[in-house]
Amino acid sequence: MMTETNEAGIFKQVPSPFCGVGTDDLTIKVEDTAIRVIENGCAVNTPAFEQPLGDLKPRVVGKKVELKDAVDKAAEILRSASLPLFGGLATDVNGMRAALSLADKTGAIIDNMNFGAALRNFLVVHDSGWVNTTLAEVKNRADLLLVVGCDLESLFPRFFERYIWTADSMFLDDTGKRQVIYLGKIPSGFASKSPSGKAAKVLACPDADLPQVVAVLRALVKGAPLNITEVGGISITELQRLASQLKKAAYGVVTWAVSALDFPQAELTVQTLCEMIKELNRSTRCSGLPLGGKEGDQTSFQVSGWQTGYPSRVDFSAGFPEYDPYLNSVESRLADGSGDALLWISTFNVEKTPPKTPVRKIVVGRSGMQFDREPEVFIPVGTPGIDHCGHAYRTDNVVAVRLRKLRESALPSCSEVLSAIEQTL
Amino acid sequence: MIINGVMIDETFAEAFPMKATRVIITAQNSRWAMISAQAMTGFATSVIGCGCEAGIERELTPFETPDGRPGVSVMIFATSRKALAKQLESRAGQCVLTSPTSAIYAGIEDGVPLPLGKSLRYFGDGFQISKKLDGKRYWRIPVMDGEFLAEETTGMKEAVGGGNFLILAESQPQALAACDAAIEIMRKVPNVILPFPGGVVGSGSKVGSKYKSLSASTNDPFCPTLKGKTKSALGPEIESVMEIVIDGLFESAINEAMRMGIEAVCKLGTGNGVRRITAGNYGGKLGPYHFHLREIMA
Amino acid sequence: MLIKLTGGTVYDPKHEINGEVRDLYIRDGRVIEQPSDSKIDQEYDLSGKVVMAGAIDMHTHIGGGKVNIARMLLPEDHRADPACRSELLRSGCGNAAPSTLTTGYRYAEMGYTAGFEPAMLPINARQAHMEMGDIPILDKGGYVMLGSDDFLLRMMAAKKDQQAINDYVAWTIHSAQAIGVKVVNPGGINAFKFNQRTLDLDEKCAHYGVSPRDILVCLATAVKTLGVNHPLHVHGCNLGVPGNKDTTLNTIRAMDGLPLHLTHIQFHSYGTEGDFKFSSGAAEIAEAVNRNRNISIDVGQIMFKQTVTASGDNMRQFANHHHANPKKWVCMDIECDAGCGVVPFKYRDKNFVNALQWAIGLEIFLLVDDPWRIFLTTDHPNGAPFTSYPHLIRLLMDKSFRRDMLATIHSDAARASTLASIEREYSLYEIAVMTRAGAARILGLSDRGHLGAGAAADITVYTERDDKQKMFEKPDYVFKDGELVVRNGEIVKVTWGTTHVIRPEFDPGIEKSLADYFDRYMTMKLGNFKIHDDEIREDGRGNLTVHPCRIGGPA
Amino acid sequence: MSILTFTLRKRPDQRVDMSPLVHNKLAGMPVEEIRTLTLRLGKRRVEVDELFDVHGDPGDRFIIRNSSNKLDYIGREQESGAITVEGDAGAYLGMRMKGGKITVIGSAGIFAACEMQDGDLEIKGNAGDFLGGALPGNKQGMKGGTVLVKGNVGQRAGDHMRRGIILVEGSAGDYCGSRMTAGTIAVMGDTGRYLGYAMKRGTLLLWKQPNVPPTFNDCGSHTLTFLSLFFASMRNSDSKFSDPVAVFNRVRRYGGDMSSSGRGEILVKIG
Repeated sequence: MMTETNEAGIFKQVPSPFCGVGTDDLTIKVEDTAIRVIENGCAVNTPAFEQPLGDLKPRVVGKKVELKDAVDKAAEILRSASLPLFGGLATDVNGMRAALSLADKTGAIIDNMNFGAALRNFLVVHDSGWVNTTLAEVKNRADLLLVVGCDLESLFPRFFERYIWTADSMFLDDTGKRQVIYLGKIPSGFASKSPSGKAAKVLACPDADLPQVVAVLRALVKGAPLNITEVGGISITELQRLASQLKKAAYGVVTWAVSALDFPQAELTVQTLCEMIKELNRSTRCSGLPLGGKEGDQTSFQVSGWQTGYPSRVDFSAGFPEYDPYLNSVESRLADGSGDALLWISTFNVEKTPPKTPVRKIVVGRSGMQFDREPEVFIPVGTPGIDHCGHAYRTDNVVAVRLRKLRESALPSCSEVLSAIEQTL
Repeated sequence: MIINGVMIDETFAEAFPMKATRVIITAQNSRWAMISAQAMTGFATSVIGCGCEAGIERELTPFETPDGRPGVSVMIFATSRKALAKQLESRAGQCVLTSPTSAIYAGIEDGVPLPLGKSLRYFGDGFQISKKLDGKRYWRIPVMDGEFLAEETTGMKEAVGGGNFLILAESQPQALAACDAAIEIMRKVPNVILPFPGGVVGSGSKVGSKYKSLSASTNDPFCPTLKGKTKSALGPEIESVMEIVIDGLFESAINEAMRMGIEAVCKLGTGNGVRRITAGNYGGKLGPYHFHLREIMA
Repeated sequence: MLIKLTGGTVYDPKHEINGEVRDLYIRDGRVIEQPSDSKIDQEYDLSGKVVMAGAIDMHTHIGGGKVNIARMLLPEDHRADPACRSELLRSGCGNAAPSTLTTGYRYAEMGYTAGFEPAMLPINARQAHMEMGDIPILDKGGYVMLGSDDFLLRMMAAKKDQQAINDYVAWTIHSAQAIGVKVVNPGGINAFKFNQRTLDLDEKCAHYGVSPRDILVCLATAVKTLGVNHPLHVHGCNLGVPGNKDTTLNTIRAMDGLPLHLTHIQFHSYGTEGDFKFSSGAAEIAEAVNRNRNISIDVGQIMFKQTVTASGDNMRQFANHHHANPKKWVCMDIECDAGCGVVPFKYRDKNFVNALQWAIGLEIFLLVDDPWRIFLTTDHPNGAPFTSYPHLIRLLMDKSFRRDMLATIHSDAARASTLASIEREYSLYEIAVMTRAGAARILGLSDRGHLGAGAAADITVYTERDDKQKMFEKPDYVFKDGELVVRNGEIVKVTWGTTHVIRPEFDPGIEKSLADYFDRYMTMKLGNFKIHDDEIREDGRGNLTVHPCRIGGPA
Repeated sequence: MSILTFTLRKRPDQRVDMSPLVHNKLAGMPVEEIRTLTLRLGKRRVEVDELFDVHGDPGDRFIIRNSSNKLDYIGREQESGAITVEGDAGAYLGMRMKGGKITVIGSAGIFAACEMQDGDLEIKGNAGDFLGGALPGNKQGMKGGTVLVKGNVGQRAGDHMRRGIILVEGSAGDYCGSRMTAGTIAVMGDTGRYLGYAMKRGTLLLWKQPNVPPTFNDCGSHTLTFLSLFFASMRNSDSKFSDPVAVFNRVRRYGGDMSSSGRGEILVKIG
């Protein structure tokens, strides 16, 4: 589907599978197989789109082979493994469908490369749920944005431009009047500064104090008495003010990025935030906005969710899906030696190579991927949204974007390769 | 039968089934444990007027109580589980919970559970804490003096109420002295209580009354001042009759208490004005338990 | 290939065939007239067996974001009901929020050949189609949700003419690939975003000054004018609120003859009488349905078990979160489009309210006269998982069984219900109307739900038994588009059904204002929002079947 | 007493689901039949005999010799009897056990005593994270019984704990008592950060002064009668908790977690 193009190979309104926030206003110029983002690029999307094509040919133990030979070899590795591990899982909807089908057939364990972080949200959903919102609601309704524990602009460079300091908003007269408050990490740049120059309020604390800072904030929102004057270097007066602002806001939004909450048991901090949001909704409206969606992770969780009931770390070796968010990680199964083959799927980012491991490796990866140690099988595949059509989820999970094909690279899709392996078994 | 000159009537004390429970009250010291126990067992002489019959069974040493503090064992008797539960709840709530430093535990492990801490916990207004230790649940209820501790439940047993005997003496002081002697020894018997004031009934009753609203009235055959006005059961030598009522967990315990009591009374003998022992007998209609005096003393 | 189904007892209400012994012929996936000369390739002796068209569930939450949220919320639900893989079948999980593959298998194993997702948010329609794309065997379709979307409410507040609204509705049906239009708590989901906590039929959304009545009339008019076969599919105001029967009756009155489908009406049929201030409004509701031929309903029967409620109605779901069991729940506001709320629920037969809800559902089933206007649903999974259907059918067909069950529920609820005095028992013919012919008719599926020549050969064959639950649990054969997919209640072949859609005409000029709206307020470009046909077709399994509109035809 | 011994022949590469090997499932089964039961080993199914040398009589006591930390679900849903694990145990040791006793001579992996209902579980070495916790999605962790750990426990001991007692002679990791609904965790050694995080009710009984979280409020010093009962209930345990020296009833009480419902307590020994 090559729409919105003209003679010069210009594509407009191109959606990105890379940034997670569903950017779909990119203008892209394609010359032969070279891609250039010429409008609305950012630090995340531009290099991801412009990554040059690498090898087109698969390799087996470093030697270029035909696709069929690579597929045969991959099938042989999976067939002979006692417990195959499918890692990475950075692909589009169809790629994930094929991966799950193959995992079901080979009795494998699947684990998305970002699930360790995403788990911090999923454990909250499994346990108590949440009250959340999506990007368009933020854009049109949010009068207060509380950013917890992340430097939003380094993760999502265009977030403020696209959703906060927008020219238009259906329900706010002046988007510049939105209150932006950071709790925890300090913003690295000035994206959070309003167009009129109002800087975001920052209540900074080290990550290690964030669990307690958030707990104190929840206690204050509840009106519980506390006999302390500060926590994590933030005065209780400041947190009390924040609690009042949240209660007064007509449509407060609390956002966090689990990838930035990179400390053990961070789900408890997320849960405390989410319970606080629920409590705020007794009198006003307030919603969470978990940000993530890199490397197709939401896509992988969604597809796995509807096909197995679980987002990731599913073990098919019993003949039915078994979920264990701890034992079924690729990392732990490589560490304890129980996983004896690794199928690594990474179609978006050439940097996301498989972990170091002595087990037999098959890599279905974006063309151009480089390895410290050559895997036994490497099958370069196209990137969804560049080399073939597909679907990817954006961070707020309900919105799937239609990815377009921008060039003819002759690379197979991940889904085609995995289906071929399954056929060969 | 005559023991030491004292006539033992050929009759039986007629007792009836009751439901009973026991609780253990502890406190910082034995004095306060006893104060609480006395309050809990106050106004509990007869089920007819008080809703239950209650009494102190005995004092307990720190080695005998669950929490290692001095304690008192208390028993409560009533006619139904429901009535007993209600009395237990209100007495534990009004007399033990309110008593400083107190705690209350089950005195019977098995049997039908009756709520103890289970109902008292609500006093904690949501701040109460439950703990299960050694298979038993306790409630920690925050109170002004610290923390009130109550076991979740205590056990209820089928029991016997209304064991009794009557001491017929030549004078009031002699009758009372005989009661004192009996009670001193009877208090040592486990599993029984003597629910009346000091263990003694000075005004025994018969069933029914000329007044329709009353279910019991004075036991006129045993009232010495009515000897000439009613069909008296008393000989001319009797000037005062006092009764000792015994409620017990088992028939055997009542038996034992009656035997020891009567023995002590008889030991005083006619020299001390004790002339005759008889028992409250309602013609066998009131209850299935019959304590035959002569069998007991045989 | 020519298949002959010989000597079955056929129930085909569209052709008024009520239990007649007939032979059926199938060629190329279709039922055909008896061919004069061809060789029979396969023959099934169905003598003594009951033959019906494949069943159609016209309201079942089988795809879309809220279902996947329900899945993520309930790992314990999946652990309790794992579905093993086999040579033929993929593994998965069942129960309240089953996996997509298991959904397809279990529906087919009960003789169902189509299921329609009733709450497809325009912005989430892509996901709904992708999830439904992973449901094997069944045909699928979705009703696109409107009524709390800011675009519509802005148009209404600006008093845009009905024609423009019609264009917008048609455009949305196209871009979401839908077969009908649903409205959930009209305006209420939107009002909740402005912190309104209730919205009755004539209350106004504070921001837009528009009432649910306005929205219903506007959308029902659009649906009728556009010739969409399925009447506006309405989840009304005040779901679950005692006394909401009056709202429902007023809603019926408000329509003034416009076609309307009131969904899971059980949840909207409550009075406020009695000690519990909760009573059955079934009799009044059924009477209103009987009287108003423009109204159709499905019931949303509840069953006593663990399930999860998943709804677009986050205003009501937020209010219901106190009943969450287990205690976890999700509410979301979604993209200025709508919202969703997911609350696990355990209906208990000893709970007065739950027990009466159960009785109310059955009362409605039994008091509505015309089986062509009432549909058998549990609002899967909101009232109960769809796997409860055979049990529900038995409750409808067997009054002594019904009474036995009635004796087990909360006694005050049993007394408060008229169920004990209702003698009616559904016949096989009526069941076939309700679950096949009627469902196909109300969706405008001319070639489904019947066994006449030209029909798609979606056919279910049962052995008639006294125990109707057993009968409907395990069909002998199920054919999907002429292929045998189930034998003795087990899948023998996995096929992939089509997606039924409708394409009403509209003035493409509407895209101009939409494009501007998308650019200014949405987070997606208009062009990227629309779902293209190849998105459904490209994986080689999905397909689209476009049904004609009945332009100008009577309702 | 009859003893059935399972001696692990060789440390497996794969994790092994040991849940079939509990008394209630094997009662009355001849040893020969037990040897032929199947166990999951990765995606393979193997007979017990391939993994274990099985000896003795199936009675009320099992011994697992040469055990490995890959043996998961030991004693799962055990109703009675005793299992002794010589060596380490894997994950989910004693999950949902309902009675009897399990003793591990070595250490246990994550989620020991997960959703345990009753009985005694003793770990002589260390226990991993989520001791006494709940499976993801389940709201209730350990619901009864007693767990004794002589060594240290990992993070989130007693997460979602609902009832029962966890005794730790060593130290506890961070988030000890997180999201507890009730029950008692007693720790003689150190405790990490974020003690009692999001705790609703329950008791953390500590010998050493912890880092008291900001959402716990000081409730002062008290002599608590219930502690006498608590220690009395320990008198027969083979642990430091039965040592009369360990007994105390005077504590500093901290109430919280005020960010949650705030009905829990941290009790710290005074003196």
